[in-house]
Amino acid sequence: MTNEGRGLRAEDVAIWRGDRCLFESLNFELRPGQLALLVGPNGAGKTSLLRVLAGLASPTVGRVSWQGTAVDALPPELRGAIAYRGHLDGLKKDLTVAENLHFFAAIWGGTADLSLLVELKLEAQAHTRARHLSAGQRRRAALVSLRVAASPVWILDEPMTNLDAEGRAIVMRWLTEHLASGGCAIVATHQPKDFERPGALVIEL
Amino acid sequence: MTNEGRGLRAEDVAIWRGDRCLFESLNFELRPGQLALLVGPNGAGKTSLLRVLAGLASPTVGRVSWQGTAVDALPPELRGAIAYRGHLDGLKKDLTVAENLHFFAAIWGGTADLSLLVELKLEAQAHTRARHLSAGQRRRAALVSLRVAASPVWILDEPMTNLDAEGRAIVMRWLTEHLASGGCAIVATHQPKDFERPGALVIEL
Amino acid sequence: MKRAFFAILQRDLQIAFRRVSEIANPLLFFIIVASLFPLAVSPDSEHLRGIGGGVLWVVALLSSLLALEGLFRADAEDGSLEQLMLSPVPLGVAVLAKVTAHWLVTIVPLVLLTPVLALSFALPVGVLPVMAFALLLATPTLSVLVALGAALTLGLRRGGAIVGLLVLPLTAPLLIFGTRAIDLGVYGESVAAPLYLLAALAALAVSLGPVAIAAALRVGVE
Amino acid sequence: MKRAFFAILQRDLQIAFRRVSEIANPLLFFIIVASLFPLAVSPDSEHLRGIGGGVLWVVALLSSLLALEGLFRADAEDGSLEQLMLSPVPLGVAVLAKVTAHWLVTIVPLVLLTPVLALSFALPVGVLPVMAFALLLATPTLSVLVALGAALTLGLRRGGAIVGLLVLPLTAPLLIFGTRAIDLGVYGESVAAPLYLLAALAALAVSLGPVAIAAALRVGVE
Amino acid sequence: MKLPRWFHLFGSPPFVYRLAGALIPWLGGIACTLLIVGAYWSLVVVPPDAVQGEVYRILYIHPQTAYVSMMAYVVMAVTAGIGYIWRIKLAHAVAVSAAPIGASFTACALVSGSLWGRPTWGTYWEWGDPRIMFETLLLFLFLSYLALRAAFEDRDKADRVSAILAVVGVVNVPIIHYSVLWWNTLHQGPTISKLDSPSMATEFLIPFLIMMAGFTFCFYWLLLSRLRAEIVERERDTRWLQDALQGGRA
Ligand code: HEM
Ligand SMILES: Nc1ncnc2c1ncn2[C@@H]1O[C@H](COP(=O)(O)OP(=O)(O)OP(=O)(O)O)[C@@H](O)[C@H]1O
Ligand SMILES: Nc1ncnc2c1ncn2[C@@H]1O[C@H](COP(=O)(O)OP(=O)(O)OP(=O)(O)O)[C@@H](O)[C@H]1O
Ligand SMILES: [Mg+2]
Ligand SMILES: [Mg+2]
Repeated sequence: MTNEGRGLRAEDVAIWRGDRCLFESLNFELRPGQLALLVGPNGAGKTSLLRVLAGLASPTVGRVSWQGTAVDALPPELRGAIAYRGHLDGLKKDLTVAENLHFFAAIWGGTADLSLLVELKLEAQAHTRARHLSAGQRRRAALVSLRVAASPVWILDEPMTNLDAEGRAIVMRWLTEHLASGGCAIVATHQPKDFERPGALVIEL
Repeated sequence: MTNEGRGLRAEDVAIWRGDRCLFESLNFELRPGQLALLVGPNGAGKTSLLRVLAGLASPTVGRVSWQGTAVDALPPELRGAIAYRGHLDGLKKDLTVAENLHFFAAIWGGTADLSLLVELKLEAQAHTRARHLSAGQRRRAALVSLRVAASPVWILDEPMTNLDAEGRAIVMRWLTEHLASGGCAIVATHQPKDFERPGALVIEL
Repeated sequence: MKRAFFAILQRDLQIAFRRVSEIANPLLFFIIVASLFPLAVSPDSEHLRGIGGGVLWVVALLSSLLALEGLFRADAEDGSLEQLMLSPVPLGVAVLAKVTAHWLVTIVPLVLLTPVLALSFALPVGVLPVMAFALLLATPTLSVLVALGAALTLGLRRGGAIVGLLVLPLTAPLLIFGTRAIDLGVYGESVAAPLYLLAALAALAVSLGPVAIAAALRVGVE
Repeated sequence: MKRAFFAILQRDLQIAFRRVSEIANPLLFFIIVASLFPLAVSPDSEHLRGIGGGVLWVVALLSSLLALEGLFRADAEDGSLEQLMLSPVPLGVAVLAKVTAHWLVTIVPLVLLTPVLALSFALPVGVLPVMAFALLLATPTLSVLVALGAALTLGLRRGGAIVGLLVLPLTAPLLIFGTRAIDLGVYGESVAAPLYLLAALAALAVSLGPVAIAAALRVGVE
Repeated sequence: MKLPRWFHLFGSPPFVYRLAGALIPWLGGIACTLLIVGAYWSLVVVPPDAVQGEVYRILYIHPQTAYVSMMAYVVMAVTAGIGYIWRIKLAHAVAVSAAPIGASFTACALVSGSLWGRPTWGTYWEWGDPRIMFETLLLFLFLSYLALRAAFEDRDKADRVSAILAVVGVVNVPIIHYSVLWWNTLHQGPTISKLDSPSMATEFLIPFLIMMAGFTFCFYWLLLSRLRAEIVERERDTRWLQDALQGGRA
């Protein structure tokens, strides 16, 4: 049991919103290299759970930890271990794609690798303001931060939204590489088929 | 040729953004009861075209007309003939779902039929602010306006975004009813399979 | 159309009341300014009386401008503006409703607070009705101008500064005639001339403004 | 951490310069107010001299408050605030960078414009350094207070008014000491005492403020 | 609405470009002649005024520039309005060309009026005077029209948005003109405009009118010159323009 508590671990988590309990007694642990799919109807609480897992919100009951420490109080050496891509892009609309990329790099301490834009087919848009991108291009640009940050935990909320077939393939490729290199990921989706993979944990809300 | 020019008609439409031509010489006509699927990779110009069709923007070249009159200068008796659901919800986040519904009804001159919320499984959220809805619930609430408005032309931009299987089924049901009752619709999507239907026009950008 | 007008008016008021700060901030600002000036300036009442009118107008102008950026931007960003454009409601009517809401939210509280101002600036009580009246006449024009500025610059990300450049000079006549009315009132003279003028400008602004604003919005959302 | 601080600072400044209105609006207000008061008030210079200090402070307060609502809201609504929270950068540092940017954008132009003010209020030229100095000392505190208000409002949708109530009275001491410094300067007396006080408040605000603001933000984004 | 054929002709850049090219020398010649003759007449021929002495000679600059500034605004607003309604790019080009010229004339009127105000009213500037205020507003309208345009990256959008501003601002023109009648002001009432019973001696009136005509021609001369430049700017990628420019050089 040496690995116990080494991954992303939810213990007895419950979330209430308004007067309703979205779910309770949720327990799971995500080990390095493991993928979890979070499924459930609209309003089931997937986004709420993911935000709790990322440490952006606290669970009503229970505890979420990464490598044994609570995610909302990570010590300095673990900060940045969790990358979260939610319904929002996190791009500054008034900055160009390249400027946004440089900003991510400065914040996450990486280097701004412009070849990422080529991979995402955004090189022609590098100097376009994020405001002028198409919906799918904006989602692609937001994905860049996952690569820049290189965090071991990926928390993705409907990452395929607005992406075309090629964009979805890129997400799958990056996800596979991430898992192969020992990262773990939890992905909320309404189309679990997109992510089919042997050994994936499926969490139903 | 009595029906000529009776539907939604694009003649020789071209759209330029920045210094790039997204597409040109686009010609089609959408007749009552017909469905058109608009497909193409991210950034191809689907959203731009739909906004032009709705009369929210002008094409760089060409002309779009509904029943023979330009869509951006519809006479009073034709105003409201076109319903558009784009990437944005059009909900006021600080109002509740029911308040938003009542507002749509007042604007479109219909009645606020609360049973629509039941159909969309939003009855429990009727008195929740739109701000607190989940992403999918917000998309559902936005769909309500299609039913309230009862416009003959529906222009939908990736309507399945964020919806669960049940939500997607509702969209398909409403769309089928709309077409059956003589309406026409053009839908941009990255998953044309969702909308497969005999006789649908497919427009590729 | 009447139904739509009131629906939009009601919606905007509801939203303003939900985010109380939108209403409360201008008010608090007003109170602070009104109570600060007599502190900052020598509290000799003859002196204060002379500046009361000026302070009132500057504050009215500033509180209208406070909401300027947001007037159509929120609607543009959440997509409700484009829905409004496609709806059967004439856009000019919708604009009029929105401007009316903005006016009710920013100006009416100011009018109600004029007695506070009068108190702190040692103005004669008799001038209060003139003050209230001048405000009520001048501010519709102000709101329309602010809305026009907001609409003209909706499509713009780079040069919003022009809002100020556009709107502020246009407001100068209002301020000058408004101040004059109050000054005349303070010294007990006839205030009819500047008030007629303000009324004429208001009629002009309210009748033509919404059409121009609607046209600017159509270009702005493209 | 230094890199992150400057990256955030640079980003916020870039955005402010892209939407020039954010910079230009406070400036235009300032110019309008400064040129309007002498119009509205009797243009007798003895009279004007007395209110110059007050006007300066009210405008400084206002231009800071103008940006209040937007300071964190834009970042919260586009999701970049939550990204910042998850990044390795301590949130306090990020807050300090954002507040610094806000300060640079709203206050520095004001300081540069003080000569204009001095001109229109017939202030002695000798008082300009005092004015600039007092502004530079008092405004960091003001910016921190405003940022705290903005952070608190972020969580409270309903209780935004309370924030105004909290923050505005806290600014009163600044205004009073600031005005006093300028008044003393105008009449050629020693201005050290109020300036020391302002400096002490600034030190306190800049050291403790960001931590409190960061805590408020964490609650706000939940 | 069905538009007459000539309307379309005036909407065609090549036609207007050539027409302007043909008119410019004539307008320039007439304007220069009138201004030179008028200047000589008004500065040398007519005697000094009984009351004001030499200062009154501003009479031959100030009303003319003020009048042209208002005319320039009307030209700008009308062409911008036509451009907006019928989507004629060339009309917008005329409006853009008129703006800086109008702004300059407005500035001249303000400066000359202000210089004249010192000896006659005892002050350079009086905020309370409606005519002064609204004429200043006219200057701001020209400037904000230009600033608003400059803020848009997309010329088409700039054209349409700024046209709205130009049209809205036109209400200012009658206000300027009638302000002296509507309020008692420092400013002179209409002197020349009531031609049936002019309150000015013929001796002074003739150079006054010559200068008026001179400045008017001068405005249209500048307008067409700028318009040609504007057309070149807008149509630089088109065949006809390249041919025209080549032809001119050959
Ligand atoms: C800054 C100060 C001034 C401004 C902004 C100004 C503005 C104007 C304007 C806009 C007009 C044209 C009115 C129209 O055509 O409807 C005008 C005309 C005129 N101005 Fe001034 N003016 C100023 C000062 C003066 C002064 C000091 C005098 C002389 C005492 C003066 C004498 C005239 C005369 C005689 C006319 C021609 C009036 C007519 O024939 O209708 N102006 N001015
Ligand atoms: N303040 C509140 N009052 C009442 N209900 C709330 C409040 N905040 C959130 N909720 C409810 O909590 C749920 C939040 O769900 P969440 O966003 O986590 O759903 P989700 O599973 O991500 O759904 P989707 O698939 O639509 O994205 C929704 O049902 C929402 O209505
Ligand atoms: N101002 C601009 N400058 C440069 N390019 C622009 C500008 N505005 C829009 N574009 C480009 O125009 C295209 C707009 O595409 P649009 O939003 O119509 O795409 P879409 O087909 O809807 O894509 P998606 O599937 O991602 O929603 C994008 O490629 C975008 O980069
Ligand atoms: Mg969700
Ligand atoms: Mg799109």
